[in-house]
Amino acid sequence: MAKYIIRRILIALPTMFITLSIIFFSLRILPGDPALAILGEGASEEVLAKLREQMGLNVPVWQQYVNYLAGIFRGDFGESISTGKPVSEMIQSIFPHTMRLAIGGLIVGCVIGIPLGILSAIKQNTTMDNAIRFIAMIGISFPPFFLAILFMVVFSLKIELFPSMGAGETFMENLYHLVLPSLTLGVILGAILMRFVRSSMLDEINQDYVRTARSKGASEKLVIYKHVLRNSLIPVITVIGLDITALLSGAILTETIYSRPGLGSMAVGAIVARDFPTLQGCLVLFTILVVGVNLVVDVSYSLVNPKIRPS
Amino acid sequence: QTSKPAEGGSNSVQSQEKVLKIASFGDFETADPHFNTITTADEVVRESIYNGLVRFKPGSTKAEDIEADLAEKWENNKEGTIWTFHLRKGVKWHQGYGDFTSADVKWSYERVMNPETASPASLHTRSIAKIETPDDYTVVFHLKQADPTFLLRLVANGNGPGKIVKKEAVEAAGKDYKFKPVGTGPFIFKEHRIREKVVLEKNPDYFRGEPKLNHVEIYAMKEQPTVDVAMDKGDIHMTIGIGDELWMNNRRKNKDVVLDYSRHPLFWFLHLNTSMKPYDDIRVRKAIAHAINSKGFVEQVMGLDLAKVPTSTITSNLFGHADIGIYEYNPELSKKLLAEAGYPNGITLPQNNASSSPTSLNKMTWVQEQLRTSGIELPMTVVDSNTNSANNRKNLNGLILQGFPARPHADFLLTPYFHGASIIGKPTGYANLAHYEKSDALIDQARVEMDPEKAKSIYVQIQQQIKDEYVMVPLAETYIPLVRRKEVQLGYDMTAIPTTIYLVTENTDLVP
Amino acid sequence: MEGPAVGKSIAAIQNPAKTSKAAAELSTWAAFAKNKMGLVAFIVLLLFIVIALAAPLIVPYDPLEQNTAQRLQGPSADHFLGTDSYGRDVFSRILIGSQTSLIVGFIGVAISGIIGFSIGMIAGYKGGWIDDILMRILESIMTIPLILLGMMVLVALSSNLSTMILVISIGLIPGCARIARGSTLEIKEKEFIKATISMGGSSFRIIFMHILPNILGPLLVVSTLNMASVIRIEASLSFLGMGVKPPTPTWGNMIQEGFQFITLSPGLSLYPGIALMILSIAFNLIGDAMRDAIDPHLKHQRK
Amino acid sequence: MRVCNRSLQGKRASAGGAGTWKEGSLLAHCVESEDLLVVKDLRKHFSMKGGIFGQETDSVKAVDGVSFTVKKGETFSIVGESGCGKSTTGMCLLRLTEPTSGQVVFNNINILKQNQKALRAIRKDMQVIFQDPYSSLNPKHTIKQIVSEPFRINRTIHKSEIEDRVVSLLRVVGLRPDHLNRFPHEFSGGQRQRIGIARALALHPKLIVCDEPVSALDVSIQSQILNLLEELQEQFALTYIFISHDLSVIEHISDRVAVMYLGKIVEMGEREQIFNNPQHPYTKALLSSVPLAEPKLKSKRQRILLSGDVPNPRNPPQGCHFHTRCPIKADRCMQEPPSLQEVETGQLVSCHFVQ
Amino acid sequence: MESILEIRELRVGKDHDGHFQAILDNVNFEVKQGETLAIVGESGCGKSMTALSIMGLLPRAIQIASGKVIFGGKDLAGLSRKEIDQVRGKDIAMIFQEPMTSLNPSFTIGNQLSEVLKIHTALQPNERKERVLELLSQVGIPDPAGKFKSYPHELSGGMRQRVMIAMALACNPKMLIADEPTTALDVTIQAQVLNLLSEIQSQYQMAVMLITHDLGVVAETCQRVIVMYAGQVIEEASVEDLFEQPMHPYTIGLMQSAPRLGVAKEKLHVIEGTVPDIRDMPTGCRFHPRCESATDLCKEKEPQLEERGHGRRVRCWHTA
Ligand SMILES: Nc1ncnc2c1ncn2[C@@H]1O[C@H](COP(=O)(O)OP(=O)(O)OP(=O)(O)O)[C@@H](O)[C@H]1O
Ligand SMILES: Nc1ncnc2c1ncn2[C@@H]1O[C@H](COP(=O)(O)OP(=O)(O)OP(=O)(O)O)[C@@H](O)[C@H]1O
Ligand SMILES: [Mg+2]
Ligand SMILES: [Mg+2]
Repeated sequence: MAKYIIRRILIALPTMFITLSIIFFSLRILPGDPALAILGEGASEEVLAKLREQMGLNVPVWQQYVNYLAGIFRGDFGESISTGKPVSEMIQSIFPHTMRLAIGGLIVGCVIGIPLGILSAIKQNTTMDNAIRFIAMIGISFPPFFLAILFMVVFSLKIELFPSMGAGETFMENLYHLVLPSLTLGVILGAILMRFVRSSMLDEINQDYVRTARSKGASEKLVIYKHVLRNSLIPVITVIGLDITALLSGAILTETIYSRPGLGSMAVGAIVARDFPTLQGCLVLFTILVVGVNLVVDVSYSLVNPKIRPS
Repeated sequence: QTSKPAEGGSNSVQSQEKVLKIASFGDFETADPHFNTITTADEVVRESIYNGLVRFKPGSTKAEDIEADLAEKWENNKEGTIWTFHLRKGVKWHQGYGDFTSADVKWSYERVMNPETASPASLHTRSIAKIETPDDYTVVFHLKQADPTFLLRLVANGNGPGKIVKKEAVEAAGKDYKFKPVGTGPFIFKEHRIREKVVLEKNPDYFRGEPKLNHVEIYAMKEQPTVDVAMDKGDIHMTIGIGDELWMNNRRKNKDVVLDYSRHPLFWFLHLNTSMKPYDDIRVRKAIAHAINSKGFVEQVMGLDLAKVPTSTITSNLFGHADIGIYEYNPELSKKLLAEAGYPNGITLPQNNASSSPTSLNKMTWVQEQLRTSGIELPMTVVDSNTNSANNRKNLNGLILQGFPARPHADFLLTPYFHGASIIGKPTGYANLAHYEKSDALIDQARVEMDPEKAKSIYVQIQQQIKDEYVMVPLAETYIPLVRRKEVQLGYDMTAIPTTIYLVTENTDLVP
Repeated sequence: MEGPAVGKSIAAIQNPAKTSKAAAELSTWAAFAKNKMGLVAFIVLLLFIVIALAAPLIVPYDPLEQNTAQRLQGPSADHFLGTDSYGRDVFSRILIGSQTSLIVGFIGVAISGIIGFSIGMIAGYKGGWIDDILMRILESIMTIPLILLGMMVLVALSSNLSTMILVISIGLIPGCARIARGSTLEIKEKEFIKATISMGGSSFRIIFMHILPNILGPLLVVSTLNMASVIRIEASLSFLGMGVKPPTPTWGNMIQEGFQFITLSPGLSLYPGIALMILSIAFNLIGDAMRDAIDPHLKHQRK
Repeated sequence: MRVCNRSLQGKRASAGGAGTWKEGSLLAHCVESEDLLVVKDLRKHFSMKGGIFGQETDSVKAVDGVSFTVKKGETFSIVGESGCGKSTTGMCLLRLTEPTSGQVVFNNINILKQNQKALRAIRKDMQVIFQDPYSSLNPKHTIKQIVSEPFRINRTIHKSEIEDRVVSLLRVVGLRPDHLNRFPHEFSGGQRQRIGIARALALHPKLIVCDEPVSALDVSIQSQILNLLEELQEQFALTYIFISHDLSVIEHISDRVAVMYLGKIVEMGEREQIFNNPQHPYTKALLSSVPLAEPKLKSKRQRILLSGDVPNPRNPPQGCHFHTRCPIKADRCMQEPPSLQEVETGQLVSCHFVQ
Repeated sequence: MESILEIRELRVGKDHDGHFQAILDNVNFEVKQGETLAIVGESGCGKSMTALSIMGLLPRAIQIASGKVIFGGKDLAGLSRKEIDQVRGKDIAMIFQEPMTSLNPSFTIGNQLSEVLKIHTALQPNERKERVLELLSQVGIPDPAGKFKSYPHELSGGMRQRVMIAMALACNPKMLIADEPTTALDVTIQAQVLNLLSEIQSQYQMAVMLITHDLGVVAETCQRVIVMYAGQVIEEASVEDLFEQPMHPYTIGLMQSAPRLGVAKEKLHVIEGTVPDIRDMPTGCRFHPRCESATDLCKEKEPQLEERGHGRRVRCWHTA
């Protein structure tokens, strides 16, 4: 098992490396000037030149690249240009917010998507199934930001049920503030999951082993909940893994609209401010997150799926 | 010591803990007063933490309303080259940094003047020759030449070198100073949570008396509707508004909310880049100028509460302003001029950038449409504001929207925007994107003229000169709409403020 | 070779099933048409395409014309869906906005499809290190959230229609390649591929004459579903202020502009949003219907 | 074109040059024009990537040192249980799978040494018919496209002639020309197999590798195809390598037979030798396992039931691969792999006990 | 001998655009206690459908239109799901063709075997385990305790088929239906499994219905044969009778077209044409388009399955 995980990590390394390089070089082609971003338009050329020099933007690019990679290796993403704080520190303080949002969205998505998917598959071709599928269809068609706006208008503006901003102080408040943003992400994820669970269930229902189970005299309940469900949920893990990037993309917009602190809004801010180190930090973290989640997904997939369980 | 959760409604203020919550568009960036930004969060922090020698009386931005701050009184010699300030005694620095003395003033100004610091405020300290501290409570500034605007430059509010910092604190914090500010003001910097909020705590030893608020919290927000909603619910107490009549009318409907205007105008104008084709042709510039109906924009879009039609090529509240009128809106003339310039079928201007920030994008969209109806196509690429600035600096744009909040003296606008030394690309380059240099001599002359009347007459000439050259098109003078919940008592009369957000003073209070 | 058929052993072949090529295609279409939702969606899409093509002719107002005297008006007889904050007619702008969505959608999907599918097929068919390298690179692109990648590229190259299409295409290429690769791996093992190799057929021939026609179905489905994604991504980027250049109205820009006034005049954001949703749903429904029509396995389940 | 009457006897006589195999005389044999194909020590190892760095940790020795000769006009069969390497051998002959090592000499040309271009020319002479009539035809192509593809790739004839050729090929395999524009899914399994045969015949090959061409078919259809194959062999002087796991089919069609077990040939000889006088214990067991459609023989027949499964080819047993299931194994079998020895003229056996 | 299962006038089919397509048409036969009955026929003739109708396991789209499946006095076709669950696995057990996919990949062998016992008996978990281990060793699986914890993919095809057999035997069923249990296996393994099946059959004295298309398997393992063609039973006989003297032309053709080991033959017999499609059944005798001795009568009128003495039945106009 350990060998499998190590191999899996080693496979992930080139991906990481390529991604990090893409990040670095695509950032270098951004126009705009971090110094200008800091000082604003009302700064003289002299002052700007001085600041650029102070920020070490005059080292050759390849050297910056080497420093960058070496930095990442040490867990050091440099200092933010706009705040001057170590990027790792900033990320540390902000990461939990995004994590909460992602987990919240994931939970909502699973809670909505999996049971509805099962229900829809069991009641295949009934009115209930059609209704659920139609709703899911609408769900996957929503751009996340538009859903966020709608939720805000409805649950925050019209009926003042949930806050429209911020993250809250205490744990309960955190949860309270998390409701709308995670619903936004969760509903969309839920719709995706629902469709997947449904088709996966239907696939499995037609498998030979289900016939075997029935031939044993197993009741329909046992057939569905023991035999079919387990096998249809195994691939769902992979879907969740694949959707993690989508979830993070959605988080960027959701965080922006709900004025939540988070990696996404920080990255967007960093793009605008040409804060390369911060943006690099955020992207590197995203990469690690995505690669890491996929790693975990692969490993857990191999754990729950005895067929490919590595010896 | 964290704030209470917002309960919604107006009873969010508890009797013991008074927490004022301010919404800021964008996160807090720096509390170093010598690196100015106009993010709401930064402004609130700077204005509440620091003092200067002199300040505008809260609620005003008139030159007459300059009042003592850390200086008790001051005088200057007749030539206007030596300025002596007598300091207030017994002022304490935050966080146990001891008493405030003249050495702090000297060190502060020298910090700005030092090119190593690279402070943009150094523009305002160029005339200083040397600073002397005869004793702990006296500071003497020796100027290289007469400067009638010297006192205005020192005013502590808004952008400028005026805020006094503590040497030991700056040195101790090093690079981190922007998050570890130490001042003498009514509030003390407590904490910053990235992308979430900044928390300020009252300074019980403030020399003007103990502040009434316990805490000030500034939240980083992104979208206007979110802030509106939060304000309606009482989660936010004050913020900056949208310069749009419809929005303001809507806000007025909510009785819990008070709408104020800071009548310190922001001057919006278009710079026409004369170094670029076809803007080098004055007939094209004229055609552009006459195609734009500033009046319609001001009256119908901004609303007269909020904006007024400019009356000259500089802002109306500036010393030196004269009502010389702006270009007439005349599309026919405009077309004729184009034909004269060799474009009988209209002209397509070169690709132009526009900043994606809503306040400038909506103006540029309007300009684009105005030009289109007169046969001038303005192809526009929307870029983020940073790219836009960078491209401006690289002289890539022909038609540039400028928005300028000036201290009340013509020189604050003319030198950076219309003086040849400020042309982009020069080492001293600033914001002269028009590449205009015809008025350099006059601007230099007026800057040192101690006689107000003489100075005024020179400024009239300059305004006319600029107008005749068609290097800029005035669009509007807008006030800043500000909103607060009615339980917020500002503690001063609000007519104009030098910042883009309310000042929070020791007298500001929350009264349910 | 002519003359009588070989030997007695050659059976008199029965008439095979009566279907011919056209009939086979017809049956897929019939299966598609049976899916009522799919059919409705298809009609809706056609409607949108017609609207987009005819938009300049049918708009009641010049979508760019600002009428500052009539700002933020609600729906009325004059302005079917009201006016925006510049006094422009929202309905006209939505009609014109459909052009951008469809153009970005079709071209974006076409580019990403052509590149992505080719990469996927080549990687899948060739295997080995080519596969490894291509897939690693695409995986890396996939790792970066598309919205951020999009913003970076848009900031770098300035936001206009072609950059927008470029960005979205880049973002979709990995997904396209993955699907094509997966399907290719499946088809590659089929014996008719080996048969072609045994005749000396080139890789090019195998990929484009044998593999492509066989995976066209799933690729078409993916492309249709991608259309829906592209439209959503375009709107999302526009919403973040990285949109297509003004004055061209796009739904994303309209939603963003309207968002400022959401409390005042929610329609400003909602109407373009709803148009966006309908188009996106239409594409998704068509994609689903196509999948059902193409995938015989699912066809069975449908009775 | 005239249909000849089959004369199996005659064919057998001409092909059955007994005792052509001598140890180490393989290359000498190449020169003998009668040998169309000489395979020497063919190996194919599929590597299993399993190490931390994805390196090869394990390999499936799918084909592990197979040698045989095929003479012009004969049917050489390979029989064995699933996974023993029959198909892999077949595919290696055509280089549809790249062999790990060995020699495949076809028409005096070592196929494994040719570059792609030369290979193309050779491939015209070697064709293949597959087991699965469903996956061997491209479902998106019409019959015409499928059968004319060999011409279009090799450009042996002018474009205008293609259609005529396709029609006559279809006639040869018993399909009607009006089937030209139909798609494979409109045909039954047997018809599809005929289409596959037509395609294989297109370029007038000398050798056809038939990889289980009838395994997927019903008995009644199977007999149609077997008869067709035999007729075509007569007509076009074809040489077949016929792969199957069905001993009755093999017995019916073959001239010579090789029995494979775990990647190696364990016994090889004339059809009569293998079926009437099997020497290797595995061959014996295999033959006795075939259920006979003779209820009367049921009680008389002496069955050798092998115990256990075929070992995993990833991890084949030491010594003689068969020893784990062999009813007559001895200690020696567990250590020493036996070699293929001629026990009778033309019959070679790889067993320590049959020498 | 008592008959244990009787199938009467069974018609099974699916609805195709409003009209009924029969997959099984008037299938009639019985299975006697303790015998091994073979059902042979070419692919698609309805062998599996017959078995699945008995078990009530027909695919969704396919239903029993009429007819009875009488087992132990009850008509299985009319039972509710609950009632038939009592019968399945307990009184009638079934094993399938594909050992690779017939076991649930996610559960251990032990778990899946115990499940039958859990459903039908009141045994305690440890008793169940004991019984399962006993069953495993009975079907000749080496190291039952080890295999108890294995997952299906860890076993070879032959082993899996043994597991399926063990599962079928778990509750001592009165009848076992085996649908092509060895088709996917190699000859040597097939011999083992068939051997196991007949051992078990004689030990348990249960009735076995063995579906196959291999006449050799029939000859070696069964006592009675039903030959099916295009959804109908066309001939029924004891194995000896059938091989001695097949009556239906199809049966005759079938026997002659298969190459037989040891029977040297110049040329194979051929039944021309292909099996008819259910959407397009010939009128009259369903075999007539392929029959060498077909007459006009065969084209026009459908023959019935008629008794021919000795328990033989044939569906043909021309065999006396
Ligand atoms: N591409 C491959 N990668 C890895 N192993 C393979 C590959 N192809 C075949 N093998 C292995 O090689 C061995 C021989 O396979 P081959 O297909 O030649 O057997 P076969 O005798 O044709 O069997 P069958 O009767 O099932 O067709 C098997 O163990 C198989 O698992
Ligand atoms: N799920 C299904 N839906 C519709 N028709 C089916 C289905 N399964 C089988 N059939 C049809 O029913 C008929 C009988 O099939 P059945 O599976 O009983 O044949 P079989 O005799 O078992 O053949 P084989 O030897 O191939 O297993 C066939 O014509 C087939 O096309
Ligand atoms: Mg094979
Ligand atoms: Mg069957």
